[in-house]
Amino acid sequence: MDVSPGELMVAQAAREIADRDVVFVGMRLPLIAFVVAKRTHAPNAIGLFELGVVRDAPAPELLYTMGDTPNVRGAVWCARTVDLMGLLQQGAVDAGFIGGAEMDRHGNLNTTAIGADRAHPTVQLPGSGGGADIASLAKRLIVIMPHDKRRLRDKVDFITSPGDHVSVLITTLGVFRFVDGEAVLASYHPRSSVQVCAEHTGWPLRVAPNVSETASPSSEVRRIIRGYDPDGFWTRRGD
Amino acid sequence: MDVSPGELMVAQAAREIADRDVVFVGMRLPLIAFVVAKRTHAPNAIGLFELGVVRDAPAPELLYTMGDTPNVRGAVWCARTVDLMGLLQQGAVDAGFIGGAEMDRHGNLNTTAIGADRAHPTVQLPGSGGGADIASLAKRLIVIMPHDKRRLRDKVDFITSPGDHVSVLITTLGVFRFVDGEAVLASYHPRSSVQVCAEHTGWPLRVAPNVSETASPSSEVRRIIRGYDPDGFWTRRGD
Amino acid sequence: MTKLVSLKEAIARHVPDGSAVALGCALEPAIPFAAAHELIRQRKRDLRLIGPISDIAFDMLIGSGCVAEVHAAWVGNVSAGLAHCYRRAMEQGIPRRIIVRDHSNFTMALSLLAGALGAPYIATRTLLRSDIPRANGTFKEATSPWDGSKVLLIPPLVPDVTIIACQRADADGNAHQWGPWGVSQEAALAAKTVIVLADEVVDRAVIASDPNRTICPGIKVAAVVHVPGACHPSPLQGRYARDHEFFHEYHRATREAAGFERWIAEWVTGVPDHAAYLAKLGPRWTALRETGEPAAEARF
Amino acid sequence: MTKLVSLKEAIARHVPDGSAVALGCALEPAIPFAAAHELIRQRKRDLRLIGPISDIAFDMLIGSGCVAEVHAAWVGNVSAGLAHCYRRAMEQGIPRRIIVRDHSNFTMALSLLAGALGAPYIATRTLLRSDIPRANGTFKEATSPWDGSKVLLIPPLVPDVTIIACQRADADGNAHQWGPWGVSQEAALAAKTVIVLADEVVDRAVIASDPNRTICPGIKVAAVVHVPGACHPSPLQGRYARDHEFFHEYHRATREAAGFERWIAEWVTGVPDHAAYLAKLGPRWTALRETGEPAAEARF
Repeated sequence: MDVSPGELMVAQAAREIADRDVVFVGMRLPLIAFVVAKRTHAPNAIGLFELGVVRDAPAPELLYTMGDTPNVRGAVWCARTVDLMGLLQQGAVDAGFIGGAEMDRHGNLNTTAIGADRAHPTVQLPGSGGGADIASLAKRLIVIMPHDKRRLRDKVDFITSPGDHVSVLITTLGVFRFVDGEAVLASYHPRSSVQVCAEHTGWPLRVAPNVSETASPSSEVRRIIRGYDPDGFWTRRGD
Repeated sequence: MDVSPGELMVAQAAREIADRDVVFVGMRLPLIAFVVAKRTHAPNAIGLFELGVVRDAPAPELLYTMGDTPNVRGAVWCARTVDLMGLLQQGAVDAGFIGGAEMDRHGNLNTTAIGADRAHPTVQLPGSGGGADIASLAKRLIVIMPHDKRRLRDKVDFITSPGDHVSVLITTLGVFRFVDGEAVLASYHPRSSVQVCAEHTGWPLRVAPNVSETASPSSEVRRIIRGYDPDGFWTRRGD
Repeated sequence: MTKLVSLKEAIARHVPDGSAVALGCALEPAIPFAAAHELIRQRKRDLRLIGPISDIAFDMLIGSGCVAEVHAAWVGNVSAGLAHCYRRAMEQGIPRRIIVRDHSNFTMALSLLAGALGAPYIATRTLLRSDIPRANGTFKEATSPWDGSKVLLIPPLVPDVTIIACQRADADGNAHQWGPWGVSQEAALAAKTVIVLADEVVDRAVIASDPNRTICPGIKVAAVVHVPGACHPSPLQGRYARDHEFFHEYHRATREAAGFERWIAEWVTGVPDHAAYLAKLGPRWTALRETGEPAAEARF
Repeated sequence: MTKLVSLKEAIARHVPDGSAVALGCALEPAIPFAAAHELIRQRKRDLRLIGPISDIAFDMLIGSGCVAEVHAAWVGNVSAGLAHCYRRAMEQGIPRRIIVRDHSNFTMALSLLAGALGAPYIATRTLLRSDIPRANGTFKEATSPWDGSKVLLIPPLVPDVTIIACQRADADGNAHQWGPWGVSQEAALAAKTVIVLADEVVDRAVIASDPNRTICPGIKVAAVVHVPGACHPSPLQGRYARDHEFFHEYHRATREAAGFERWIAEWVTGVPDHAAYLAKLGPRWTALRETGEPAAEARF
């Protein structure tokens, strides 16, 4: 079974969306997770895009950014950023997706800069976008990022997005849940293992008693993913 | 020459609008003053209506409220109240019109309630609307009201709209300018006089050294007023 | 899942006694009078009304004894003058005493905006020398930490339910409104729930063809009611004009409490629903219909 | 009085060196790249850029040495990854050091909203546990006088000039924009002045036929420029799609400073104006054109 890490992450992310959830979608993999969830177990989920788009049905074609014209055509609301952020601050948003360059064991994410001095960074990252708002204000936060010792660090240089509301971290190797504010490995992906996850994690790994292999996407889910991203632009990147 | 007090007040109010002014128009007589100004000396004035309408040309027919459908048709901007109030708070509004039930000699207006106890008023008035905002935030305030001893009072029971920015008070009997924050009679209308104004003013009248008779509206202005309000709904009320 | 219900059902289910109800938030136009009438028919009590101007809608509700509290910038009859029921309530406690939270239009807009933003408060410089803040009682004076100047802090207003009237909505509650919005969008987004009165119920595809016209998304909406002519005697852009004379008749008829009761018995409690109200208006209603001018094409 | 001028004139007259310039405020779509290019051609210096996302527009301006300061939530290449010029400037001071005022999208929106409202500040609960407030340096922590909770106060951002791109505008600057607005309206209303790049210049009557589409009123606008295709490679709803590959090519070409210089020489300083740029794109540009689907009729 040829499933890419991107596809595994998308399938797991889709499971995190409940039916009727109001979700801040974000770009890249989460976008496809929203498509999968809508077409399988969460037909009534609503997607919010922070530039001001609200959709009750995913755009029919692959998006490269949330502002692509097909994401606006057929939206039920075309609003202002502040309207959607207002709903978020009210507590009306169930879940939000974000990515990160680095994360600590408490779920704090850095997408701003690597290095101790913000004015003279070693690596300048793009920044928060709406990530820090979603992390601060959504009921639960779903984080997707590559699994790498230099990314899952004991301490991050800059807290862009605080980890308080992180409910799950989905990596290229496994899935973490947060117990008492700390990341605990809940499952490892096929071809990964607890051992592999431990080797690539920058903090002493905590493992759930019932740790197991991450469920592989069903053939239906794989079909949806590949139908939506046929060239694997987002789901087979860097494979 | 048969000119009603309403027509005199409208003509005087129109003179207070300079070309290119951005004006919070308000209802009743100011609405017609805006029409007169636009069609005579201030063709580039812009009218803001607090429910969210911006017009560079007056509505072609008589309005009873600013929300009448002809006031929206042909507007250049249909916005939200908060957008226009925001421009006002920025200092982007040159002038605004308001009416009042009572005013003191410092230009403070009461449109809320008569009586010492707000919870048990002698006379409940409708309230501020946007008047208190216009009074607080417009560069200059143009007030139009009936001239009456019980209305031009030494002290008002409730300051709805503070008088700091009042530039002119136009009454049924005369025109006051504000000198060092105090009302000074600048002109008396035809058929009125300094004496008549003094008798109907609730504070000791101050009179400008160069007090004179208010200029009567030209025949052109009279024609515009009567063309716009042919039945005199606003301009010949209570005559 | 359709949210389409009758007006009777929507009001019965979503507006319990004591609710904080925002309505008339577009100021003079698009006032959902049909909903105000249904609140009166169902003898709702202790409502806390929220709205900047409301024309005579609040006056009717006050006169009918439905209201405990009013948050408003202005309560009256825009083209005719004072609001007689509001006066009787405030001056004489007839039919009951009400509490008034005075606002200006800007503080009303900022309160609802703070609610829509989920913001703890918004600072403003309006009303600093007005007595309104004292009468309102919910604002706080403060000092700007930037320049030490005096500011007024406006806390959020969160209606239990906002009732809006619009030209068209789909069965999910995605609502298109055009013409001036006043504070309608803030009131809808700030509210715990929204009732939409749609002049026309349309397919979702009509809404999705022009998502910029959506004033309120379905996720906020509990009930969608198909009520043609819901705003009479106020206007609805492109659909019907204001019935000025109706406002003036109301003004003359309601000077005394007995006259108000006769008026309500004739126009509200004496008719079973809004369709019957429009039928009673007869040709007078038909004469108000407008078709407007088409908006220039926009393609998505 | 017409405000119609050429892009060259608009930028020369209304964007002096050192200006605080907001652009790209609809986030990914409707970014006025034509204006960014003209700023580069005119070798503007010490600009203070304001915008939430900006895709590669800010990166180009930074790489060209036009920028002293950036107020942004995100600076990168949305579909391709990091922004190389921004990295070089921050990491190595090439071509110059810049000051960054970090924001989130919400604080950017609130800053511009406070500017649009003329509000002294707006309180929020976002970012309370983030390092962004410290890095931004303009917010203040405070305690809510209602419940004693910690809040963040966001002061207004007032751009000297906001540049917006839209589908159509009249010669007075009344501008219709449809599709997502992001923070464009707040940025326009907050600004001291606005430059409008219109895909189409239309008669005032077209604007007035649908005043709800107006994103920015003429009273705020200093210059209206007719620039078809002004947003390429970003999209403009109903007019043209995003040129994804162009963003990816830019990403690959600008990894090194020398590559960036070649790219700018080819696509910006090497073409006299935006019409020449579109001509250089040739059939690639034509292939992006979209006509979209018509919005359902609305009548006023």
